[in-house]
Amino acid sequence: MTNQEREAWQKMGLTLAEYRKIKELLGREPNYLETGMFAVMWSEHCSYKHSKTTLRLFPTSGPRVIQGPGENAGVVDIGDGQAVVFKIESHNHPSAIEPFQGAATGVGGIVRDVFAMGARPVALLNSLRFGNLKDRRVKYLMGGVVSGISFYGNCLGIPTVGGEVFFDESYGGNPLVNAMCVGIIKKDQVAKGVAAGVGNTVMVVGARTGRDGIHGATFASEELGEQSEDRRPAVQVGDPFMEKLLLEACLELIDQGLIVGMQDLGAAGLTSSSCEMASRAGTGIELDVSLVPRREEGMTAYEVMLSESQERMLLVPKPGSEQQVRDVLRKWNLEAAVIGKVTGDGLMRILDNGQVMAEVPAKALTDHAPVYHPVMEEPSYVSEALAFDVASVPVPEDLNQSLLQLLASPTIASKEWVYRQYDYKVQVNTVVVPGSDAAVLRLKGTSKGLAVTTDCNGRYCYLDPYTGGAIAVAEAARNLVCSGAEPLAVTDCLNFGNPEKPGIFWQFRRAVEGMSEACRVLSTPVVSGNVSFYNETNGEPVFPTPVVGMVGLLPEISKRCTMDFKQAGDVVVLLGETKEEIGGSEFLYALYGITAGKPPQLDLEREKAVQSCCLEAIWQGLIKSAHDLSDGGLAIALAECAVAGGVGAEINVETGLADHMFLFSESQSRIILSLDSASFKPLAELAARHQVPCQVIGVVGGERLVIKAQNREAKVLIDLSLKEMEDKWRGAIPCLMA
Amino acid sequence: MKFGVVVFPGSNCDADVKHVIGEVMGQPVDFIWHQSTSLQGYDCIVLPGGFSYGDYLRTGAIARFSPVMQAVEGFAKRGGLVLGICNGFQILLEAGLLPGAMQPNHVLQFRCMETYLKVENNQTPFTNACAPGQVIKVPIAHGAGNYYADPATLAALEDGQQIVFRYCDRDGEVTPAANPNGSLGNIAGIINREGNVLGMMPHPERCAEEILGGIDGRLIFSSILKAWSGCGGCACGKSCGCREERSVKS
Amino acid sequence: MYLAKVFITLKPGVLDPQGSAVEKALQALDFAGVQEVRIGKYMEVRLAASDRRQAEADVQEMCRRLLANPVIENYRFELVEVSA
Amino acid sequence: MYLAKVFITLKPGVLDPQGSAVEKALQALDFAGVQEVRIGKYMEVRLAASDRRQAEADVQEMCRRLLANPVIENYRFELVEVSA
Ligand SMILES: Nc1ncnc2c1ncn2[C@@H]1O[C@H](COP(=O)(O)OP(=O)(O)O)[C@@H](O)[C@H]1O
Ligand SMILES: [Mg+2]
Repeated sequence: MTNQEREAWQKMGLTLAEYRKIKELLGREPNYLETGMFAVMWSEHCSYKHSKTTLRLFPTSGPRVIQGPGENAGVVDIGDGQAVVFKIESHNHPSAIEPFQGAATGVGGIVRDVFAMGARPVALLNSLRFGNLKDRRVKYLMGGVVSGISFYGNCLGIPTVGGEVFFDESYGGNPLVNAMCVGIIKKDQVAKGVAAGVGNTVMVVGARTGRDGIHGATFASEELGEQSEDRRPAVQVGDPFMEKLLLEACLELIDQGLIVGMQDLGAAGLTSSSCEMASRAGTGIELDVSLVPRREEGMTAYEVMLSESQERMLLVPKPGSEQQVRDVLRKWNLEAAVIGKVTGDGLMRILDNGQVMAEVPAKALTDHAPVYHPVMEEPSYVSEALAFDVASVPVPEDLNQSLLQLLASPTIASKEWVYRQYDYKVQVNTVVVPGSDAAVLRLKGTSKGLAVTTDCNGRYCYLDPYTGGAIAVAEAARNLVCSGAEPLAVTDCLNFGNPEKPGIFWQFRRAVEGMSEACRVLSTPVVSGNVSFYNETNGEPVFPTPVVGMVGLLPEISKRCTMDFKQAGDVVVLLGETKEEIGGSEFLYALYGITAGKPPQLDLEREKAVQSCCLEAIWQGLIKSAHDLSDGGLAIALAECAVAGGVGAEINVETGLADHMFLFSESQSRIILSLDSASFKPLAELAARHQVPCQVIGVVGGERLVIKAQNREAKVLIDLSLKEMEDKWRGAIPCLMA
Repeated sequence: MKFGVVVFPGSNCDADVKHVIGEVMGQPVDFIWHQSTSLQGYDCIVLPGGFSYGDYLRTGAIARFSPVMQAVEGFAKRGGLVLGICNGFQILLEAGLLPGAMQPNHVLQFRCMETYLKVENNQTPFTNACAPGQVIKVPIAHGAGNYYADPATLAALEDGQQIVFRYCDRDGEVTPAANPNGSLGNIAGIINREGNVLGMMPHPERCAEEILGGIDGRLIFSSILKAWSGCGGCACGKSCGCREERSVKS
Repeated sequence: MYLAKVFITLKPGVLDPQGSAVEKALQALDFAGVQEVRIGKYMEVRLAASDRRQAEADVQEMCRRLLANPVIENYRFELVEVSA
Repeated sequence: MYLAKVFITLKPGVLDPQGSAVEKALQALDFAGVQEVRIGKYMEVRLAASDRRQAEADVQEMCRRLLANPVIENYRFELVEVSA
């Protein structure tokens, strides 16, 4: 091996063992382009080499699942001949470098995954993590990310209806930007990313190919001097207008039945889309890079194959329909080029003006990628953090002040600053707009609705990844249930540090185990997802953050429920029970800067019972408002119900817990309901049947939130006006971002 | 009454408008592709919201050169009713069918929110179902709704009662705090002098059904129907309150 | 081949919210000397034309019809000959 | 008092969707000679500074820290002295 060759594969990120394996698979040395193709396909991002075996733990099937993991997006049956298609994906690293374009192209990528399945995208969500908003750079990142999402999603005309934003120093240098897209499709029109039918043509459509995003850190070679590095922007710029045209054109192609297979060009561009399509179909593809429309002159085969230019799709049209495909694309002012054909030899054969530049088995790039079983070990911080004695935390003297402080904590504060920049009403389906537990969309032409949410508490996962992972699933499901939806299925985005570190891999494995168990018990299989590793700054990892995106179905949208208190005189009921669980809470973090203690525990059977009880009660029409308890516990949830409804409440409870425990404990499996007092009896019966604690804790009314507790003596813990609470809660983020 | 909803590349409220006119108002309605050159047979043309041509350069700047816009101009000249919503309003400005120009919101951010509008002129074919000074709740969603016109143009708009909607608070007070985008004089919608071309930034099609939280937007569509039926198939006409001297549809 | 460098600026008197925001941001970054910022567009248009006169006429027309909005913007341009 | 004329342009190779859209629009308007359009920003910054050197250093710093996005944009500027 010459030094120069070693340089190439090493700089492309392959290990010696991997390079040897390539030689073995090919029975010869790979050439330069082939090495590049292996390097991107065997990268963590494309091959899932460190996560594959762990991901097998997820339950992925169920009576409604039409398509589980392995395609561009998951597909779930929602009846009446319709299916819902969804997936979540990360764009963390690009967003850390260029927040606006990074986030924008993240939206573009996930939307393409959904319409590649033939589905019309009907909703977007985004799950975001940033550091401390007092930091200039963090502010810049958040501003850029939000406006990038707004720019791209709004232009496409897909409502951005939900998501979450969580703040912690661990995300300071490495924000998390996860975008989720939900689409609707006729069940019998699901498209697949397959290059089937030997002899069929292969077309690339949409944007021209430029030197965007060719792995910046790859290498210099004879063909690529310093000058070309210059010409090679690592940051991709998104063109949402082009994407909108592409979306409409692709859906029209599917509608007209012109397509055998379709796949977006995402990470690793033409290389990954072509070999994945061939590999899924058990075929090969021969393509000539000289036929690919270019944006720039003098591009090499390597550059064309690895370019990550956005807004492109790869199509295999039905034989003889090439002209019709061209016509549809022309209607939308888009280019389409035949670049090759499907072959029966299972090989990826890349030509440049007829000359063979690369020839490798498609499956060598995909199925034969290495699989690693990383070492795992519980990190030393865990036992120390879990041993933290929460009793050592002083009880705040002024609980009103504590509540106001929590309301102003960015993780809890209103996210209106974010979502008022998103068009969440386009398509006229958004029945419950951002701000409630889950967004609800109507399905036009039916009486049904969809509820969507994303959730994850990275702090819990840091302290106890198994429980944290399970809670992420449980909380997402609880959010859907509170809106009146039956949870259907999950898409997940697993954001972790470097998996080659045993401590990180332990976090990863434990989190997936916890999520899997929760998915099993709650009957919400995983149908799609994404893994993002190496989220670290100077060796410091982000909190383990397995984001759960979940979709639920409302059989009768008229029975939907929201979190806001509706009417004075209604009784306030707590489902579930409050325990001494303040470890890992927002209370400890926001008031004392403490990230320690045992996070709340999760009894999945209890969780399931609480959810079933709540959902039945909603469907029976007993409930006027429902809100799940999460960050900040009971007091925060009550404040949110009151502020949202513009009406106060008086709460009066007997409890054996310390005041701050009672108010701010984050015990799981709890929901606050409000209902007409006449409905309480049937609710109590339901709860008894489900063996769920169900207790009247107060009455809706007035313009204040008053919380009284009776333990040894009767005392008023909280007495605040709605206005005071609302000002803090609404004003916090705008003030920090100003 | 037959409606046409123009589809430009990048329009994204076209289907919403069609849904409301067809399903909610129960009227015949077609999409009209931006390449069309004839609007024969239509009684009202809607330019919907969205990001025509990506709104690159300036909002509406490229769309106004679409072949259909010549037809829209002719249609308007003959007295046909033209309603531009959001991006449609921006296109009408760029095309010179309405005076003034749109700039980015003064907050320099997109704004999606509910707004209250004061109906300043209910004597138009688009507002005749509203009471004088009525306050209606209609959502906005735009990044460039900051209306500008030079002082002379503005004075002429005021004089001609061409300012149809202004942003106001819940009680109908037109205040700076109620202005979501920096628009001159809180202007949310204007009409041409002839009274048959209306541009508005808020989206009436997004609040025409109870399930979406409000039905004030229906007033705009029912006004159009009233205007049309009130004068026997002619879009001008005395009964709808628009100007008498207006040229009659040929 | 010609390269037209086109400058689009807001007319005097038309408010420039973006310019004001940048102005404030610069002042906040301790550029105390900053008095005013106005933001316009700068475009580079490469075009083939039979001669300079034709190129000039073309660019003039482009500005008038599309590149600038006469209600709020002014334009000017410079033309240089470049190799194709 | 100085007036800085600042030009912000996209780095070569960086996609310019806006420029391409305008390019196509111009071609459709029968400006057949148009080959390429790239769109950037043009800013005029008025600033007080003790002398030219200082003004230049200030503007340089403004571009670096705020006016341009170094990941995708280049900048250059011209400085002229103007009366206050
Ligand atoms: N954490 C996960 N859970 C379940 N499925 C996953 C997960 N990560 C990835 N997948 C599945 O693996 C496949 C490949 O993922 P990815 O490379 O992100 O897709 P794409 O190439 O469409 O961007 C997809 O079908 C995806 O749904
Ligand atoms: Mg994909």
